[in-house]
Amino acid sequence: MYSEKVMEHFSNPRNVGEIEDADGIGKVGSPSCGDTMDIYIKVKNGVLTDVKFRTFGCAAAIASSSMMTEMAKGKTIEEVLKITRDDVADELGGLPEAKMHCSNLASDAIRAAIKDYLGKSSQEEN
Amino acid sequence: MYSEKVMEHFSNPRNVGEIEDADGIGKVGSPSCGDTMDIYIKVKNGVLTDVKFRTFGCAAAIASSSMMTEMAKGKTIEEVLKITRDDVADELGGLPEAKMHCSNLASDAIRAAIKDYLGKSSQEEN
Amino acid sequence: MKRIYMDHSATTPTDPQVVEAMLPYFTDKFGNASSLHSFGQEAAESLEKSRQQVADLIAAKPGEIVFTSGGTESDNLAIKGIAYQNSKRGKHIITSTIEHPAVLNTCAYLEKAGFEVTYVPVDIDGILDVAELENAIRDDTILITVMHANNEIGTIQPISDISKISKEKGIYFHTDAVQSVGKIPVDVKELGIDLLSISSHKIHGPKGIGALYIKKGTCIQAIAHGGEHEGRLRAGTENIPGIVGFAKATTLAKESLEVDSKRLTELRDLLIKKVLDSIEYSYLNGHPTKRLPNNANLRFSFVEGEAMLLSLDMKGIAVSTASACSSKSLEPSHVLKAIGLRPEDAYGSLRISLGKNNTCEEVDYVVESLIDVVAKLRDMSPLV
Amino acid sequence: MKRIYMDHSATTPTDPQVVEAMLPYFTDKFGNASSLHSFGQEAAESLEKSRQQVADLIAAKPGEIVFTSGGTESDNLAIKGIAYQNSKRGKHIITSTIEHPAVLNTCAYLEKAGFEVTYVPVDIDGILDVAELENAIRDDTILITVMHANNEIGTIQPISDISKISKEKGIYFHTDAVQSVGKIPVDVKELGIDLLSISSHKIHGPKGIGALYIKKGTCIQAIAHGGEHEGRLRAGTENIPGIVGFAKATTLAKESLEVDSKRLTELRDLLIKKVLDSIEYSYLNGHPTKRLPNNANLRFSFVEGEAMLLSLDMKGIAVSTASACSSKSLEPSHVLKAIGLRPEDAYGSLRISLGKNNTCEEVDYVVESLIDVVAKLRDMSPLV
Ligand SMILES: Cc1ncc(COP(=O)(O)O)c(C=O)c1O
Ligand SMILES: Cc1ncc(COP(=O)(O)O)c(C=O)c1O
Repeated sequence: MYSEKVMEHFSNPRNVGEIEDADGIGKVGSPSCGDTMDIYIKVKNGVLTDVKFRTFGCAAAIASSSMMTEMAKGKTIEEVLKITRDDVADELGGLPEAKMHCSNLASDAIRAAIKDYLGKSSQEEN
Repeated sequence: MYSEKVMEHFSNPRNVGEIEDADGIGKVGSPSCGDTMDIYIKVKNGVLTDVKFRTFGCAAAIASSSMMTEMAKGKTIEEVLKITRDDVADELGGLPEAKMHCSNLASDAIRAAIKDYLGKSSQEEN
Repeated sequence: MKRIYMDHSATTPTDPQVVEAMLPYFTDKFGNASSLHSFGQEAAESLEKSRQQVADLIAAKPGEIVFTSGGTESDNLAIKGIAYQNSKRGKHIITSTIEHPAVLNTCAYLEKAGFEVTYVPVDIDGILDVAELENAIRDDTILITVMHANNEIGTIQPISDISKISKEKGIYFHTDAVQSVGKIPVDVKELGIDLLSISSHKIHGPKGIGALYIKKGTCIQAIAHGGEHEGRLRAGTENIPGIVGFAKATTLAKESLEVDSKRLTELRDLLIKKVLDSIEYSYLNGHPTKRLPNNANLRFSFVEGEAMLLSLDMKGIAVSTASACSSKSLEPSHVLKAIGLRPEDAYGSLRISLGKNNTCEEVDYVVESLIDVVAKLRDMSPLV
Repeated sequence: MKRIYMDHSATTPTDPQVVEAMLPYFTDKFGNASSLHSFGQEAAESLEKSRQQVADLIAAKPGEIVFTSGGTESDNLAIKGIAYQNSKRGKHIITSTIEHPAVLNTCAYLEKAGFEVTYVPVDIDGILDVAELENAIRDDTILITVMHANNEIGTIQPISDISKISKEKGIYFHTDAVQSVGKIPVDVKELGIDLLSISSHKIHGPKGIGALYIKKGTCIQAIAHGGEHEGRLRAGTENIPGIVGFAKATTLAKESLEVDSKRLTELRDLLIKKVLDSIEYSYLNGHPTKRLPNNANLRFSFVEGEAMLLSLDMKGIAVSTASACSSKSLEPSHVLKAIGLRPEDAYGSLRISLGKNNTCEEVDYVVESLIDVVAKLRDMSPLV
């Protein structure tokens, strides 16, 4: 059902956990829908120096979170914002049609984290 | 499907043939219904001294004819007329429901032959 | 006593290679194809591989194959599935007078449910009158269902001519190919078919499994409701051993089709010639050449079919009267009636259907036995 | 890696003795049971002997058993067959909210066809509210269909209470006993049932075969049309190898039912106890004692079922989330919703269904693995 890449990321997920002093946090999904994702980012000079996640959800949701953190880490905010919803699924070697929303969720989560960071930093600037 | 007795009479039918100078002939059924039976009888002092048949039909029809001739041979007309439609089937160890009409046909045929004989002999008497 | 089986239109022995292919799926790879764990995924893979194999035999795409429990269910699904789904467009169906009961009785059921059915007649050889079929088409005709090859007399219908008409008029065309698939080439694209029924046990596969080819884009609805199996068109846990066996049978049939059909045609013609030559008042029913390679339907005046069948059975030879399905009925065959036989001639007919394991020696023995049996029964017959 | 199968509610491995019993019917005794010759009569005899065996398991008469292609078809035949045949008396059907999709989707189909269906709720343990069922009965109610044991949570329904009511009111009562037959005693006379569905592959028989018990005198019509098989209630060449295998499985199940159910109950309780004792925030779904001997449906807070299932699969353990049938659906289980679970709790449930070959050691390994898997997933979960 799942690609090898999905299974690999699911069984050895990268970047699991929280960042205590995160610069941005994105929380998407809802437990009653079967998946929720929290993504934490650390930003330095516009670059995501650290990315971590916690996910409640199926194998696709966990693998998408893991893949997203890997794709985002070390990239600039601009670069990360260019990552589309499908890119995560593509990097995972595809997802079953019914599971594409997991890929979307991961992309939504990182955007939410960046938005959170930008909101905070603009406040700080003020 | 058929009892052993049916199969035995079907494969070794008794009294097959015509009686050239028959005293009575009974012809029942019709080829277009799938079976027709001719029964020939020889009568002496009210006793059926010989009975023969020709049948076009299924195994049950042939076995019923054969059994009927055996049952009738050597019996008086009165005794033969007492043989009911079901008696032939019973003697054969039963017939499938759908084939009971074959047993009926045999009983009808011998009655027709006796009627033919009685008609002829009453003519002769006149 | 050696037993000779010549009733391959009723059913066939499962090929030992087919049994071999099925065996692991009973005890080892026994998963439910809907299960997400490895047992289930193993089953799901075999299912899709099998679908490809079955599709290959008729030049279809795997997504166009729905597995069913056999030819009867395939016919029911095709006809009812199309009828119910398209009833707003119309409620008229066209079929032939010589279809298998799986088609005829489904049509009869739909008639009770408010559909109208036209039964197009056939000629003396059992070939459908295409002009009559064309005349029967109305604005509310939604389905034409005409069998590819007849199960009793083996006559092959002009399927391409019919499909051309149905395509022109935008009417769905279903063909019951239970007897033809695996015996003569069947290419759904070339023949222009929308739906086609297959049964595994007629081609040396296991019983209880079959398929319906449904051309992509066809509007059809399920007739069995439950889980989401077979593209939601056929609910029920997939019979993986059966499906794998069926698929193996299709692959074997495809490989040997050319050789087998040539050999069987020769054997059939030999049988027919010997019988007609050696038994007076014997005749061939059905078309002499437009017929299945393995079918010889023979008629013997003055004698009755069941009596011949059972007499041959006592000599170890298995043949049939009309079809196995109607063996319990006392009515003369509707097919033989439809080609214009008088009842007594219909009653005097035998179907001998050859299989890949039958030999020339067997044919000789069957002919000898037939000579015997017919003579003995004619001796007893008042009609001679 | 050793693989441990604990998904016996989805399907079971075919017993080697069953395969053994089937084998001759593929290649040697391969006749069509409708054929009059010896090949056919041999098949017909096996068919009737098998019918007796299946009848014996549920204390029915052989004439009351109709063979089908599986549990789904049995449910379809029972419900549609009764509904259509008795529609003049009424068009109201009563069922429960926790039926298998084969029942629920058949009911939904009938709703579209003009029937009305009342879905009676269940309590927190999954047990039907008999008073509500009684209240739901109307003058035009023709059928009550309530499953014997649930396929997800294993809860056993008060079938005798329901059948008493249905008898009083003169309403037909069907029960889907696919999960209970062969696992707990089922006596159709004692339970007072009119129609009962069985599936072979759930009791170590082959896939693609099942039966419907139809009490003598029940007014029902066929849903598949064709030849005159199975008392005209189910057309299609009989799947003799499948039927013989199914019959063998029923005989084996009958022989070992008492021993197996005792052993499985112990194993199940051991499993449940160990899990609940060793994993925090874990719970049992369904009734603690009124449940199938082999079913443990467990709930783990903060983690999702598919993730657990696949993690266990990587350790060689096969279990399921809800049922195999709904594995493709993303909706939380309708059964777990019906017993009042919040969606996130329904998503965190696993069904572990034991089989006669499972051992204590396997249970230990599964518990250890579950501890691991749940811990690892909770580590990742934002809900903890
Ligand atoms: C032409 C035809 N259609 C349909 C069927 C039914 O197929 P099955 O026996 O697989 O239900 C048969 C054989 O019985 C057949 O010969
Ligand atoms: C309760 C119940 N009913 C019906 C079915 C359907 O049976 P089958 O898979 O034989 O079609 C199943 C299993 O899938 C079941 O668990």
